[in-house]
Amino acid sequence: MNSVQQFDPATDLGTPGVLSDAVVNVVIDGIEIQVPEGTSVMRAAAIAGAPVPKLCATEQLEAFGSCRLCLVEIEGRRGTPAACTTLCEPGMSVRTQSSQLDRLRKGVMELYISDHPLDCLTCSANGDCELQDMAGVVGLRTVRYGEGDNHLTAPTDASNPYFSFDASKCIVCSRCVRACDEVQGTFALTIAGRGFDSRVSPSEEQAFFDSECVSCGACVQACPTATLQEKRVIDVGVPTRQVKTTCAYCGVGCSFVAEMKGNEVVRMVPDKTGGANAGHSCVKGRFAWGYASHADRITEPMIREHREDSWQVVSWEQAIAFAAERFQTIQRVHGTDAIGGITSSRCTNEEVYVVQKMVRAAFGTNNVDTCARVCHSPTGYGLKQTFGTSAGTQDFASIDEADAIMVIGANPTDAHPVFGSRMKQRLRQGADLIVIDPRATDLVRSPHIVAKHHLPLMPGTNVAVLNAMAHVVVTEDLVADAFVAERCDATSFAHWKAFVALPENSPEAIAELAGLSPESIRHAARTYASAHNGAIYYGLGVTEHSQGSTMVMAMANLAMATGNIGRRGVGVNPLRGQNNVQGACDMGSFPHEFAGYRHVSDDSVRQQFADIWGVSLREDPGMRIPNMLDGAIAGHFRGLYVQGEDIAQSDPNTHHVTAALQAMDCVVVQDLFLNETAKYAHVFLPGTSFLEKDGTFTNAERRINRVRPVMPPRSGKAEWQVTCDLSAAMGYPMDYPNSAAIMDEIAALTPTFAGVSFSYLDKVGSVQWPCNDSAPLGTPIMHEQRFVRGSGQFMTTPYVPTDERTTRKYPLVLTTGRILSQYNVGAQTRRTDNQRWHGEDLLDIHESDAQLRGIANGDWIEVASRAGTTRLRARISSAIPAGVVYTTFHHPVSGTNVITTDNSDWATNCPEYKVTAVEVRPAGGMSP
Amino acid sequence: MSVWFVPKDAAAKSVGADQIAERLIAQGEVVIRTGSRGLLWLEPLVEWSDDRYGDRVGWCNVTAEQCLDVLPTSSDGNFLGAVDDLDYLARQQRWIFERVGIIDPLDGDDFLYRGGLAGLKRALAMTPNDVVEAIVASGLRGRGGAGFPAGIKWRTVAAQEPVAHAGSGAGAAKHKYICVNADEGDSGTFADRMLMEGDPFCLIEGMVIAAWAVGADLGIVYLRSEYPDAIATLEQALEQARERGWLGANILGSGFGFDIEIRIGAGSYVCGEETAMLESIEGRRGMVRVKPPLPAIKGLFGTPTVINNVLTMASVPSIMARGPEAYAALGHGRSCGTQVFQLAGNIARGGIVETAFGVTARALVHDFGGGTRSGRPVRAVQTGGPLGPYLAADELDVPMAYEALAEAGGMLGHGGLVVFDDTVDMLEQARFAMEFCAEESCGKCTPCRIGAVRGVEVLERIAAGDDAMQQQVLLRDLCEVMEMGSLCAMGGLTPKPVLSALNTFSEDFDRAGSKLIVRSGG
Amino acid sequence: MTAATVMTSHRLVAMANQIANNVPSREGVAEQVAHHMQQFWTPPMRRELQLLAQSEPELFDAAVLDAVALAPV
Amino acid sequence: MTCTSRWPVWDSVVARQLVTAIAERHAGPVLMCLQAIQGHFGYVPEGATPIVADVCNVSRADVHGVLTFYADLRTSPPPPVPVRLCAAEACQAVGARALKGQWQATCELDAELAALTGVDEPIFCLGNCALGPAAVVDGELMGRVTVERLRAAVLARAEQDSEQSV
Repeated sequence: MNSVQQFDPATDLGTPGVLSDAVVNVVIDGIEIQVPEGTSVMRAAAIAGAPVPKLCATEQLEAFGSCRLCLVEIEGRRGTPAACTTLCEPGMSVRTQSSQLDRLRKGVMELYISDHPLDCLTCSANGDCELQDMAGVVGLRTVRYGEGDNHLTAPTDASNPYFSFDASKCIVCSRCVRACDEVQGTFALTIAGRGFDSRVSPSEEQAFFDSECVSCGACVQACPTATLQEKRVIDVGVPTRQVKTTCAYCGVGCSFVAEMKGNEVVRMVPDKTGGANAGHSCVKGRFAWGYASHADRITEPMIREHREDSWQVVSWEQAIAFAAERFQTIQRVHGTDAIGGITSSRCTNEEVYVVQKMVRAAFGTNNVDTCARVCHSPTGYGLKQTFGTSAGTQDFASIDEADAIMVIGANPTDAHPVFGSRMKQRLRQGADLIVIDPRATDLVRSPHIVAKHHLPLMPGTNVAVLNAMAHVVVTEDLVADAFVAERCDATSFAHWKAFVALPENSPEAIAELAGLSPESIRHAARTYASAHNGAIYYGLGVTEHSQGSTMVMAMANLAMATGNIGRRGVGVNPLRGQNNVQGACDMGSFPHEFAGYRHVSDDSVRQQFADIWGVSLREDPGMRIPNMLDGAIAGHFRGLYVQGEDIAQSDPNTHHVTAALQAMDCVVVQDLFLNETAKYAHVFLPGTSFLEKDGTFTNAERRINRVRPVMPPRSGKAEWQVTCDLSAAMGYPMDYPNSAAIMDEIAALTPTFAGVSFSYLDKVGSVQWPCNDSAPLGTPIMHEQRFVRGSGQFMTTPYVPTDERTTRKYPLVLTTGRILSQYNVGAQTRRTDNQRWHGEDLLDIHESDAQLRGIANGDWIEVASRAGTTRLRARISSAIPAGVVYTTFHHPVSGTNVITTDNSDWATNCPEYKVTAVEVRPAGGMSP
Repeated sequence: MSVWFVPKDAAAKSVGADQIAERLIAQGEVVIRTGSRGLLWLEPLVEWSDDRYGDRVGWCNVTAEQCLDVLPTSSDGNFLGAVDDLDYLARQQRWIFERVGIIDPLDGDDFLYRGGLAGLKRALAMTPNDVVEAIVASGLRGRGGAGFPAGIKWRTVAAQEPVAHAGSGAGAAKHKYICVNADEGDSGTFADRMLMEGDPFCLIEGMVIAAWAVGADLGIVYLRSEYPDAIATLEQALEQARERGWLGANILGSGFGFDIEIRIGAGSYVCGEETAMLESIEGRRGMVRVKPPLPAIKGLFGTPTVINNVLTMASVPSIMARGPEAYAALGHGRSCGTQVFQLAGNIARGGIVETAFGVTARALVHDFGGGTRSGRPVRAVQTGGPLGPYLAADELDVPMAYEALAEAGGMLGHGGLVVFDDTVDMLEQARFAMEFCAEESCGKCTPCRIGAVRGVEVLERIAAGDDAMQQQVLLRDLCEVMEMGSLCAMGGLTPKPVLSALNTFSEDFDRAGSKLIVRSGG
Repeated sequence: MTAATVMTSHRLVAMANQIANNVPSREGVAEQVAHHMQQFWTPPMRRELQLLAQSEPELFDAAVLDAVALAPV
Repeated sequence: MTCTSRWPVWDSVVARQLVTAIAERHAGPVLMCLQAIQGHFGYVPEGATPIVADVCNVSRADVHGVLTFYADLRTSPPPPVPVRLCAAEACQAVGARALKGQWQATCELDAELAALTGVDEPIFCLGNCALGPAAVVDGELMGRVTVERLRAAVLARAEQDSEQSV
């Protein structure tokens, strides 16, 4: 582990790198150097080893030219231009040091220090302050100005739970403002006033907490002084060592540097070399990691005979033996297939791999499923059918070249904020945006972003709308004929074309059903189809429907028909909800597939696994989660190992789930906290937080990132070790010296992972699968030359409405989503100060629907569906159409899943979370 | 039919021109409101002719009382005789201001009668490229202060393809812009204002020619809010120009389309700097942009943009009408053509003097200007606005031209000269220069943002006699940092008045401490 | 059959009918349904469906009945 | 003498109409919107920023940055008859500093006058540099200003206002 790198000018080259084929030769302090055309003198000088002093410049932001420390002399030019804003020109000869430059830089620094507290020794940034460093670099020794106007008494704003803003230390370099604008894209900060009165202002000079700030931390990251600083650093002091690791929240998979003091995390700093995030972060990854040391953490194994009993703390050995004995008993009495396991998308690839291996090899059944069942299983199904691979086609960076971006059923600025920011950057450059979503999400209209088309369709009509768009493409001659002819299967295309061309698939035919105007569908289709590069990004608003798999195929069809596959700027891309959804699926967590999406019935594949695992394996698919739950209620499924997942809260129709759990003889829960599912458990095995894990996560762009332990497991055992112990106790030992060895086994058994190992990842940082002999550096873009399945397969996509219908009794459609500050069922984020932004789930309701029911903003209301009833407070919102209500599901008390139904995707059983017919009425007596 | 001509120029109004016009109208007289002749010390200067286009005689410093019952007559003490024959006017070479003060600024027929649109018609008969080359050949340089050759700038813009507004999606309209900088913020300058109030069609004509030459479709005049009369006049002129087909989709039947809108400033001197002006037009804080990219390549809303000052643009019609060679033949060295000098401050005969470059400052201050208004000796003349240096009374033989003046340590700026008599305290003027910079700094770069405030403090210490010599050293160091280190001319040129005061009028600094300076402004 | 098994059995019926309704092509629906169940259903689920198809055919989409006949367990 | 404000009271609906009309027609409309609001209401009230931000699709911070940058834009109601004296060099050369001192002294002695005119905010150059000292009284430019002329102009304007408001 390295010691913390305090600010080192050489590591930040000052201005962003430039991609250019043309190169320019310049001479800097006598050193000849070649740089890409468009490179700044500052960057060239840093590369040449002659770094120029700087304060307002950082390679994360466009050159700004305000601090004037980076002045240089250029032969044949008058004056002393700023190195950051001057571009290298052929033959240019630059001097970075001279007595004049010394004088000027010292003079500039003297001005800075004349309005800065002289408290370096007691300053929280002592040793980590660019101003301090630069004062040293320019050799400032005295400040001659004496007492004068200053900002030394400017107040500190400590309103944000995670960082404070000490205005007295601000040097008005605007790095925070620019980071908020350029990187995050929220525009929450500005400089207010002008001249000497210039000051950083969150919104209208409000406290940070009350402003438009979304706490992404970009401003804190950008600040060169102690002005914007993590409260942890102020409290604890500067860190002493650092470990690079990967965030465990959403599917973006941001790389972070955990900055440590001993075994205590001081702060998490986004890693600018991170392949997914390039130095950016959001409020969750950057700040909301305190749950890992929350008092609610359970760190000792516990068992109980009956779920009515109280928990009994036991040793690891006792807990493992107890669980193994129960599982074995069940299998003896009820058969091999009476138990199963669920893997978690929150765990590492290695942890997931050993769980599915335990189920298949030790339990002897294929009853293993993963929580991706309830989110992105249709993605796996749909993309495999059409393209041949159960994964998104692009890397995140690809969006930089998209010209039309179609976002369907996703809310990236809340759910995938770091990618959302990158998308916004591209949109601000002028890409067209199409949003297909019942709600007017942030992307539809937010500062400096406006969707060209927003199709606020009725929940449940996705397939109809996509078919109508396809109808426009084929009937208005927008098909990319050459691409289709060269790359796709002709027969399936012909079938598909004939199908979507049918009059019943025209925009006019489905407009009323979808609640859209035919023109809006036509315009959107034209924008997407006629863009040079059209890219589709989608989320759970696509998959969590009874036609989720059909919709995934419909999008794939549209992309193929318009030639938007196989290069940068295009593609069909799922935004994965959890950090390792992709990985959990890759690792063979599905009951019908081994790692690498190979069917269990494939004899040769099964044989490979059987050989290496040393057991015979079952050739028939096992049970999916809903089948297991149904089986439990039916009485033939009686034991479940649940890895890091809270199915009692996150799966639909809570009554059904809890009844199933209640019916089982042995429920083993491995988690950080005593969650809702643990209420029904007999064995609780303490899990590890991401800060304790050693392994890999695979993000939504197939990027395999290293997760490195920054501290020892609080439970004393790595999670994969616990699984191995249970497996051994069940009679199938798995001996791995470390988790690297697990990855080695994965690589040996999974062609797409063949080139992956911890040592390789440590060398290259991260890699996108497939990574093997034919793609040793990984595969940012898939299907470049040919589709993985050969030729692209068009699938006809009949629109079959859901059984969940609105009626007079249940006239409204409830749909659900996420908010920025909370994550999923909130188990982590609710145990942090993120609670302050979103302390309760609210039901958004359109004004007309509210009026009709006598509901006012903030009223307690009752939401009833065919499955159940819950209570929430109402918020009148114009972001949703009439007839639709919306809520988040971050708080268990809201019981959102009490009201969601058993309906699910026809192909994968992914639950239909996004469509529930409900009625809403004022809840008398519950008002606060 | 006899006609009275009463100026509607803001300066003339500020000393009562409106009341005179009201009186004359009340007495049933025909009154035509014109711009000002530019002989401002004579305002209100009222003229009369027996015909709208006839020769005019005038009366100076007319009061409303003078017109109360009897009309002014040639026997009145303030009778001037034939106005055109006045020495002050007769010695000028009016190209830009040829119609100002003579025509009704909002009467298009007047404009046409006096030669309006001749330049545009000529230009439209030429290829755009030939128009650009004509401007290059004329030697016309930017009148905003920097003196960059206008034709070269136009050439750059002409070579660009039109571009959609930055951030707009596929299919957005593509543009090039003509931006006119009418943010005339320098103290001692008022020529832009008088041109816009006195002959707004001239500016419009110049912009249309520029648009034709470079292929622009939209024009913007960024006009300071301190000039409400100019705003109103130009707005009406634009309206009329559209009605007459001088603007719009098909200008003079040529098929060429161009239109102009006005954007009004909001009280920021820095917005006179071209990139800060672009930011302000785009509705943002008027912060200076870094260059490159040059506005000619990536200017307003990211499109190729010609930015010229009002006087630059208003020079164009007469250059096209009278020929670039004739224009280039005027002037001094590389300073071609005429400049509209503005005599201001403590001066006996303040006003507009348009003449070829090369006239000396002395000729302007003494021959035209008649020395100080107070009658006391001239002590200092500030050229080039608040960022320009102070010349001493014995430094005025310098020819007024870009290079010659710069060599002498002066600055042409926007052509204004502000005269001070011997009661001026040059230490206080130096302090004010810093104070002005502190007031108007956009705050982006450190030397200007902090340096100006420190400059005020250092000068106050010098004035108070605190450690005066050390503070003078510090002041010089600070001036070097501001001059060499600032992002734009605001901070970069503020040392000019300060150091010229310190160097040329050191006695005011050396006797500092003997009296306390009262701060002006708040 | 217990109430619980009736409920889960009915769910199997619903799932099978839903698959028949949603498989991509309207031609060869039974084959597609059979293939799908082969790929994703456990043998006991398929067996149970078979029993149900015999005992309560009226609950089923015709294509499902064909599929069951096509793919004996 | 009472002087009723001639500015309408704040009305967010009117404000939204004003700025919507601008935003629909002009690129980069934020500054124009703020100017329009001030033109209508006399100043930019607190509630204006969110409206401008929303209509122009920028952040409130963006609007606030603009609002606080420009000296013209004010966030409190103007005095009934604002007086601004030119503080730039050309007017300094003809006694602007002394005039300012005299004017302040006059206002200190005359509470009514002070209430009418508010505090003088310096303005740099009114383009009347040959006829200084210059001042602007409620938008009307004056040249060769003296304290007496200023005072008379202020009172005349106040008189006019009170007549109009009756």
